[in-house]
Amino acid sequence: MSAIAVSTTINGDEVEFLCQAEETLLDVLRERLGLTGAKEGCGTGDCGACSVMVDGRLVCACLVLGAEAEGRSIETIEGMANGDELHPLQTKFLEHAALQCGVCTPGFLVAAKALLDANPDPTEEEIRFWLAGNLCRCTGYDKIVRAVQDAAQELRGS
Amino acid sequence: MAEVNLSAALAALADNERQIQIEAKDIRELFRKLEERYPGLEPVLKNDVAVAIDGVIYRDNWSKELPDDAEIFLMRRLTGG
Amino acid sequence: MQYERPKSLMDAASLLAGAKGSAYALAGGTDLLVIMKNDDFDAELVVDIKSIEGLDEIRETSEAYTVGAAVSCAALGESTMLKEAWPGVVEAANLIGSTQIQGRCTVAGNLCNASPAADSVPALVAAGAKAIIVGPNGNRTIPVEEIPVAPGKTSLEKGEIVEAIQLDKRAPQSGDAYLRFIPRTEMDIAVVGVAVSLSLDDKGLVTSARVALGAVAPTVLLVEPAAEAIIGTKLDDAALERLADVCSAACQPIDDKRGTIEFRKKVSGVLARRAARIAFDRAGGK
Amino acid sequence: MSFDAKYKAQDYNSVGTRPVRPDGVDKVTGRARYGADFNMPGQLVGRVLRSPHAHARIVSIDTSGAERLKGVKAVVTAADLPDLTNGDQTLFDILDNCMARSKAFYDGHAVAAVAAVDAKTAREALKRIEVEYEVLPHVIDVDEAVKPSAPVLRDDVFTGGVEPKPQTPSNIANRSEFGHGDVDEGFAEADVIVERSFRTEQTHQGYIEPHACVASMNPDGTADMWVCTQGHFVYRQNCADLLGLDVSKLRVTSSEIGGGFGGKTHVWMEPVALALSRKAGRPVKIVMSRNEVFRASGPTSATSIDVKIGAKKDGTITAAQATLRYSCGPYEDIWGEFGAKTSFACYGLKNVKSVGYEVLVNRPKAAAYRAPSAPMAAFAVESTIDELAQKIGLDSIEFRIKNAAKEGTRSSYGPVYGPIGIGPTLEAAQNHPHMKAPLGKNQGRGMACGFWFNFGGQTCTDLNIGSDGTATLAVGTVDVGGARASLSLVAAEELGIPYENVRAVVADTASLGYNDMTDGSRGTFSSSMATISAARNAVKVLRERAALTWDIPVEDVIWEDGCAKATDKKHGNLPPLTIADIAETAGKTGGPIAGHSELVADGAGVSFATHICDVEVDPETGATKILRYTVIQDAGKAVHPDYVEGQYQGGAAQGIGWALNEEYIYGEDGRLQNPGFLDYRIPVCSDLPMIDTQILEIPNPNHPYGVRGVGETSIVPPLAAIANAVSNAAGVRMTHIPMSPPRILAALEGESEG
Repeated sequence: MSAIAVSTTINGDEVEFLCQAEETLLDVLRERLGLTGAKEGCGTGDCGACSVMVDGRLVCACLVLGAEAEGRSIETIEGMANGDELHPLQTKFLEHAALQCGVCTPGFLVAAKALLDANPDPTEEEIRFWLAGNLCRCTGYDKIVRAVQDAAQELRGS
Repeated sequence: MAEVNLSAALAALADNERQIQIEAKDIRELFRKLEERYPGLEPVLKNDVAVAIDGVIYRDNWSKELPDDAEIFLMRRLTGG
Repeated sequence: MQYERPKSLMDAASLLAGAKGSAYALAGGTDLLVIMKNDDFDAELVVDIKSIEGLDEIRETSEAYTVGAAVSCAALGESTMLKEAWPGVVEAANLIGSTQIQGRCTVAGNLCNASPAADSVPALVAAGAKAIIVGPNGNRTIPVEEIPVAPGKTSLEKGEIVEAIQLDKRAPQSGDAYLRFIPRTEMDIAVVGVAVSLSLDDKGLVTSARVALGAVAPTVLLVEPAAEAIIGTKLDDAALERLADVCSAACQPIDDKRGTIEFRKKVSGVLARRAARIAFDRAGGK
Repeated sequence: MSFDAKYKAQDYNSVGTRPVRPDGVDKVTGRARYGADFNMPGQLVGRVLRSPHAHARIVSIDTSGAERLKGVKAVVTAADLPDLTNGDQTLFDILDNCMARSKAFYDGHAVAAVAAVDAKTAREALKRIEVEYEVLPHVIDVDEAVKPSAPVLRDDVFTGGVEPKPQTPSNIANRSEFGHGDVDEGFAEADVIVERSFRTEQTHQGYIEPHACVASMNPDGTADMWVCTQGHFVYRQNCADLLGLDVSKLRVTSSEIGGGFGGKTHVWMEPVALALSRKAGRPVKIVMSRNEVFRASGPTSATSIDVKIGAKKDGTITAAQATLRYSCGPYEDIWGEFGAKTSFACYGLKNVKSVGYEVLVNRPKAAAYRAPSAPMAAFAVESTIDELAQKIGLDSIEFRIKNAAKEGTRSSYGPVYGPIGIGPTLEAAQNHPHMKAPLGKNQGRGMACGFWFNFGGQTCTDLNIGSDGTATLAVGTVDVGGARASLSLVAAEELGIPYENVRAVVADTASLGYNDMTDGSRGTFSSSMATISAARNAVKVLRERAALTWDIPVEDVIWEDGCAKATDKKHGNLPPLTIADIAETAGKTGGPIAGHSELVADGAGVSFATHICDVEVDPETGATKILRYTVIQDAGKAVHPDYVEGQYQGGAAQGIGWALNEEYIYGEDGRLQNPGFLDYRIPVCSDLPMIDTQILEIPNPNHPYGVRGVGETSIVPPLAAIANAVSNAAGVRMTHIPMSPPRILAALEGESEG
């Protein structure tokens, strides 16, 4: 079976890669492009550790085929900071100790950014339900929710 | 003279004695004397036993001194998660 | 496995029709990619239908709305028009999986996956929704409840694709609602799902109703006696009790990892009562 | 060991503050490297073939089809992992679990493995391995397994701990007993007795990162491994023992670890990766799928527990007794013993007896899970205590305070307690506003206590002073939850330098002496003790170098605020030498400056917690919502309070999942029905409220700063606290965990529980 040639945009950069038909976007990011920030916690869309944005929609990269990336715009955790300037969500996750083992953190950050881009002033309940697809086994979510609330406030400039 | 208490499983290897009087200055000496008196204890004392001295559990420390009149308790070692 | 991304529905249909081995249409992929993980999975062809013009659109005509097969449930949830007309359908579609799943999954895919526990299907059935099907032998439009025939099996012929889901415009004083039971608050497959759609007359009496149950039988059930239990009433306590009893009796559930027979019977009645109440309120009932 | 670990009260500059963790930026930018994020040049993809049967004799394995497949570089079976365990049963059990020998004992048990050029080829290769099984009757349920009619898993296991020694093999691998006094006499004195039986289902640690490793073995017997583990030194020892390697020739590097909670404390597929690499002559990477994690790593025990407690009308407990049956999977372990030891540890009891049984079943080998075995025992005992308090008519906290253990109490597991924190956590709970908050319809409040031992163990640490006076700290305990931040604080405290000037790293097995793994809540307790010791050794060198620089006796040099200062007036007004000043000239004053420490960090001190929980139960569906949750626990001294709170909150959340929804569900065929995060339901963000914490600081006399381990105790009370809350909300006593909606609804309807 011949490989599929794909042209796409990742974190603003034009990227071309070859992949097999059955490879997922997560496989491509991690194994072919060296972008290992998205993690595979389940491979079935149940944990959110591989959260990325595809054309502005939050998705699990494990449930997207690599070939589907053709012509699309993909954003990953690696593109979240602007050079050495962290995104306010990243800063607040650090300040609130919103991570312990940290393996779920990239997925949470990508998902939380998608939330705040769409809804700058979410309630605690809205945050919790939006992030329900991101599993964390260490923190009990408390400090994560607080970090998102605090980042939202900072981003609103209040 | 220390009073050494054994858990039920360990007592089975020591002629079913639950309490033993032993003169020992540290854990190493305690183990040596126990082995002499109850050869059945030797394999478990090697790796499987922790010593509680006045309620504080020591797992690996032969040099730990046994205070006079200390309460000594031998139990199987712990692990955790 | 071969991956194709045709530009037209006819190309998609003929690709699928021409496949010798197993072939799958890929819309949201939130079910297909999960089964692809299975070591036993084997497919000759996957046809990605998302590049087909117009399939990602929600359209309005004078009589109906059509939801294209590639419209993600997240996009559906952003449609003010549909939220006003069919709030129960939209809330059911928005209960499928997580925010991430919402970004990909589609109601057409949810229907064609033919799971008895699919969240959007009871709401579509209660809404009287229709599936617009294209295929090598022409087009047809059928009620959505005729598509799933057994868990994982549909009535679609080889090469047939659901192009869109059609929802009729509503009479005034109508409302719908969907409730499901899951052990967590999110990220679960329905243990029981109940959808109610109803219309009221000027006096506030229920004139027509459709009640559908999910996850309590091999396919989603349209329970006609349940509708009869509330037609002609203002959803008084006696009517709601009758509705609950009828729904519990209509269930043919199994014991499995998600719930017991007894639990599913009892809770389908409870949810039917609660969903009917919400639909009634939405219809402006008092 | 000359280090004096005794607690001394002091004021702290760094300890107790909340700076950003040193590994934080890597983790929020996606740069941190976990088990599956590492690759070696030329590496192959390893996959494991697993038994589909719960219990089967392996008649034959034909690997020739796989070996003929193009791209397959090695296929291994048990024959490639010969038994080198030399009579060590524990090690043999690990080997047998890594690769089944004569029998497959559970659905998911490894029977063969392949290494191939890519994932697709490896997957195809697995299909071409032909295994002939003779399927045997299986037993999954812990109560069924102890019946005489049950299929016996092992013909070489005879119940230990009973006299006379049994002559026939049994699924009961061991019996252990703890306690003192005479329970029959005690029950005769009681005015009220409550006796109940409880069950808990098997749960998994549920770490988000699946097991992953890359192994590379060379023809000269040297080898390297990159792996996610709670203890790379333990993994090195296990792998070296199982593969016949020289321990020091195997270098193991621990990756960042995406959660462990006990599940990454010994090897699973890592020896298999090494065996594949040895055979293929290339590095091999194995990453478990989530399905494999559930089926073939080490969940905790399923249990069946009988409790009987009697008390006088004044609230004095006169006798307490428990019989605890814990499933172990196919291999003997000490889970029932832990249950028996911990069950009554919170209380001062005149007459107490607990008996634990290790029960073999056709489930995966049970592993430690955060305070292993204690949550189930606490569920049974704390539920019974609550019911007893209600029958006597006493407040549940009052009743516990009256019977709580204190300094001088003989514990139910044997030793007499030193200073302990159960009383203070109960008093804090009594005074907490949570206890007085109003409750609505269908709502109830519950509380419960929990105990865990904690321990210390072997620890080795290096502290190196850089030429600019900054410090690197190399530790050998894996950082599972922020330990590098805590240890940097400790190093900064001792050296008197800013936290930012310390960088802590986890060293590989070739770079540092042996360390026990991060378990038993020992990471920060033991490594902080070693860090203090290493830093004090470095300070000794720094003082010597200052003395040399000034040409004065070292006794006249003290260390204060990160500077060497001359004390005696005769040295005139020598300006202090900063650590940077001394470091800069180190090459001339004797070379690099470092402090080393190796010690056994004993004296961890037992730990107690009290939790309070409010729930609302939907009487029509049996659904339970957690409305409010409070954790009160003794930390000894909170080095980095954020991460102490994090441990409290995380343990509570895991306990909530266990209490309400998490369970292994098996089919009639003995196969696991829910090996995924969809149907193995760990709590999601919208399931939980904020989790309040209250840190008590009752110094541990055996640590220089008074630190106690904090990682595990927080998972002990939730099962019981929630069961008590549900009981108070719904009016039914729940005796089966998880309290899933069908179980609660069935109880409400007065049916027998499912």
